[in-house]
Parts: sequence; structure tokens; C-alpha cells
Amino acid sequence: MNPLAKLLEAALFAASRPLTLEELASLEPASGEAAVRAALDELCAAYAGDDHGVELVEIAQGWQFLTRREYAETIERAQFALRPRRLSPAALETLAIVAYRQPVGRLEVDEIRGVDSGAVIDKLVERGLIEIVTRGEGLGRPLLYGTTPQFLEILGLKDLEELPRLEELSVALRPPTPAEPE
Amino acid sequence: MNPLAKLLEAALFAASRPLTLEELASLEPASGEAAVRAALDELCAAYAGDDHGVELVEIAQGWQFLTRREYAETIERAQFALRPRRLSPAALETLAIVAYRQPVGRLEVDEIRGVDSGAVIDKLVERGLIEIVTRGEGLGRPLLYGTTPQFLEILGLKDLEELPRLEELSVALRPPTPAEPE
Amino acid sequence: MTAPTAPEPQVPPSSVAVLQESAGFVVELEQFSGPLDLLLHLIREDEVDITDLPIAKIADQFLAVIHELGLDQAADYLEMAARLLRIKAQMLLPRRLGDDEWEDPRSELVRRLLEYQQIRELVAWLQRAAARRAEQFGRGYEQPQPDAPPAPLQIELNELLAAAERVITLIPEPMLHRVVPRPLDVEGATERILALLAEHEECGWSDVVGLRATIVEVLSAFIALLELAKRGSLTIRQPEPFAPMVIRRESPREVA
Repeated sequence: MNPLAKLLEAALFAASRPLTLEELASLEPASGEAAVRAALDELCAAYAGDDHGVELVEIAQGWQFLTRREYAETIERAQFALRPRRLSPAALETLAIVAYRQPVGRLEVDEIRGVDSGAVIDKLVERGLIEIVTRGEGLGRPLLYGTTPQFLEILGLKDLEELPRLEELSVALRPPTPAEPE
Repeated sequence: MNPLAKLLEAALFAASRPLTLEELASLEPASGEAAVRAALDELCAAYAGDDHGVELVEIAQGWQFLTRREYAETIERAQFALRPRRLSPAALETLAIVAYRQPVGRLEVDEIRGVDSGAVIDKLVERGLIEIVTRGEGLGRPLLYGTTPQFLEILGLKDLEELPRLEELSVALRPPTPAEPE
Repeated sequence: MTAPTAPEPQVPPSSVAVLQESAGFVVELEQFSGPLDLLLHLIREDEVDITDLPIAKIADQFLAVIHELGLDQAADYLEMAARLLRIKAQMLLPRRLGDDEWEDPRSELVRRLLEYQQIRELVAWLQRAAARRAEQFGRGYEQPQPDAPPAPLQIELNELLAAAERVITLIPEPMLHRVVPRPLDVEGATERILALLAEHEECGWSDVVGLRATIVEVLSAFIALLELAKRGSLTIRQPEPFAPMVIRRESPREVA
């Protein structure tokens, strides 16, 4: 490949979107559009045919490397394109409280965390990790939350019994007991 | 290229992070690891030499296509790609301590740095560069941290073995010896 | 909202950006990443031998810098200042000739400095590695297709347990909120110093702390001195290297 074609290959690979002819030409202004066109043709040809897993495609008035259709399903199934999502510390804390205190209401979560946890709870519900399991007694009969089967699945637990017992945590998460004198 | 190599090419192109041998092998479970290794070799060879703008690199216990160094400046100038955020000196200090002492607890990090490192540790966990790997013995069974594959990734290391040995550093950690006259 | 109302922590007014974190005070300062970093900086600047630290000189410079940068409210720096002063004092103690038992009071600090210096070298190495990695670009991150399945969610049991523990410490329940007061008696030390200065225009460090001061007493007295100096009630100076500190009453000025 000629040097310009190799530069275009690198730029097209690193870009997160299709690059227009104009953008590609701006990489090396001295080359001129005709040279860029020629280099693109060369690059296209190098990836055409049946010898690569990716191809250079003209798309959205620009150019982009895409995987060949025949591999789409296999790759999508593997979900490599995306990094596994992790929960934020706030979400984990809320999840921990729900797991150990279920069924538990929003006010109690707020109180333990010392911050408004409404948004975090909604997100956890949306992700299918917790759900409304019942309504509490008392004023307004608040919604009470518990963990879902998906929560167990993600953690690889058979059932809630498999969560470590509170006593095993260095400080137990348990209903408050009166302070002991030292 | 053989069909498996083309599939790997497509998957590695689509992923925005290194893929481990295990992950690559999971694409076609019937193939077996030996075949995957052979296909990787073929793919590596196809992109080695001077004929491409990208190369296949072994990194973070996996494989990733990366643009060749020579195009760094041009691509960066064009701003087609995002550069990773830089780490603060405090974050790097903490990372260095965790990398060398893992699994290591917060107190030990505090002591070596001479400052409270709780906030920095939390931030590094959030960025996925370190993670809780186990719990220590002793009072309160403290959480112990270690580095993640993403740590290797941002440093371009294959594995932790590639970190310099302490003996190679100009200041060796040793008991103070009397100063010699020069 | 039912957030527990805790009494406001008493933060002395200060010109420094001191952020209160859950774990204590953290000083956001770009120049130095901590007291050890500052010490190393001074040592490099003076080009002195780390293993034969001129402790009196370094201690004075350290005090001057944290004063100048307004770091004399930051616990980590204060603690180091107190440590330096203590070592300085220990170095001044007469020792018998041929005393084999004598242990260099600097050795622990020197060990920590060497260890920290090694970490700084690793930091430099890591920085170079990161810069080199940044010369290569990976595949640009693609927006996931709107109809694509969401990325797999990953939760580690360890993470969840760690979160549980973080949360436990937040439970507004007295038993779990054991606050250990710092046993410093800055007020007492302040009174003692003011009483001393009321009688004498000038006094020395040993007049303030006595001969057998504990670390806590030294720390308390030191903080009191800094505070009083800051208020302009007194001045602290050292006529020459290794000379004892001279504490001098300032002409009565209204305390702001």
C-alpha cells in the first residue's frame, strides 16, 4: 500500500464514525483530493474480495471500516463491542441495602445512605436488579423493594441464602441494637 | 487467510478493547484454542511488516488492533479519535503502590504515600483500574486491592511481569548505608 | 428528606482549599502530592544526602513552605512537621560517647523517604508507558445501536460486600459511630504559652513543652505555636542552624 493509503487505514480505524473525503484529505493537506481518492481506491481493493473479515464501506457520505455481514451474528452474540457495564458505587450501596434489608422502602434506604436514593432505585428497577415486592404498613403504605432473580443470576448465586451472612462482614449490617458500653 | 482468521479479524476490529484468547476462542467453540492461536499468528503476520496502518498487538493479556505509532501525531491533530484522560500524580502513585504490593490495603497505601488515599482509591476503582481482590487478615478484615486488565491496557503492557523490577530502579529500597565521600 | 443532622464539624477558618471527605481532610494541591513529596522536593533542591539528612535545615524549610502555602491546617502536613521537629529535638539530645544503643532518630523517616522515592520512580516509568501507549489508537468507540442488546452487566460479589460495608458505617446509629477524639490539647497548650509569654517576653521550645514531653504534648504545643504565630500573637525564629527555637511575644495587637 502507498503511504497515504496506510495513513487513511489508520485514521479510518481509529475514528468512531465515518470520515468524509474532506476530512480524510485534511490529514495531509499537501496530497490533494485526487491522491486521497486514489488511496481510498487502493485501500478498498486491499480489503475487497474474500480475504478479510472487514471491508471499507462508503456510508453516510463518508467511509468506514465495517465487519463483513457474515460475521455480524457471531460477533453480536459475543457482545465484544461493548465493555461490560459496572455499577456505580452508589448503585452498589443501594443494591446492598436492598439485598440485606428486603423488603425495604425508599425512605429507609435514604436514611441509611444519608442521601436521596430515588434516582438510583429507579435505575436499579430499570435494570431489573430490584423490583417492588409489596407495600409496607403505615403512612402512605410505601412501596417496598426486594432483589430479583436476575440479581442472583448476575452474582452467580443460587439463592439469597448464599449471600454471606451479616455476621461474616466485619461490621454486621443489621437492625440497630442499643449501644453497648465499653 | 483461513476462515477462522477472518472471523478473528472481524471481531478484533469491532471490539474497542483487547480480547483475550478465551474470548476469541468462544466465538467458535468447536475450533479449539490451538486453532485460534494458529489463526492469530496468521493474522499477526498479515498485519506485520510495513504494509498496513494498523497492527495486531498483544496487550493486557489479550489482543488488540492498534494504529501504528508513526501516525499518532497526524491522527491526533485531526481529532478523529479520543485520547484517554490523563491520570493525576496522586492517582499514579497509588496505582504504582497497588501494582507492586497487590493485594494491598488502604492503610498501607496511606502509609507509603504519607497522605489519606481513600478518595483516590475510590476513583481508581470507579475507573476500573484497580479492584477489590480479597480481604486481608487481621482487624476488620480490610479490603485488599489489585490491578485490573484495564490497568495493563492503558499502559500498553502484556502482563504485570513487564513492570520494571524494583532492583532495576536506580534507588533500591534498602536500609540506609553511610554516605561515602566523593 | 430524613438525612441525619450531624453537628457541623468545627473547621477552623482557613485560606486553604480543604475539602472535607468522609475519611478526613484532603488537601487538593497540585504542586505536591503529600508531605513526603514536599520533603523530597526540598532534599533535591538542597542537593543533600537523603541518608544523612540535615534535619534541622529541612525541618525549617518544611515549616516555611507549609506556612507559605497555607498548608498548616492540613493534618498530613502538620503531622510531618511535628515528626520533623521531634527528630530535630532528638538529634539535639546529648549522647554519651561510644553509646552503642543510640539509634539514629532519622532512620525511620529516611526509610520512608527512600521507599517513597522509589514509588516516584515507578510513577515516572508508568507515565512513560502510558504516553507510549497513547501513541497508538484503538478502534474508536462506537455508539451502540439503539436496538442492540445492552452490554452485559457485571457485578462482583466482593464489590457488593464492600458496598455493604461502606453503607454500614453510614447507618445513623451511635454504636457504629464511634468517634475517637484526637487526644490533642491545643487549647491547654495555647494557654500555657500565653501565660509564659505574659511573664517573659521571650522563651524557648523547652519552656513550652518541658523536658519529658510526650508526642501528643509536642504536637499540641506545636499546633498552638503555629496558630498563635498565625494570629500574630508571637513570632518563632531560629537564630542559626541547630539553635533552639526562640518564641517571642509580639507587641499586643488586636486579634482578628
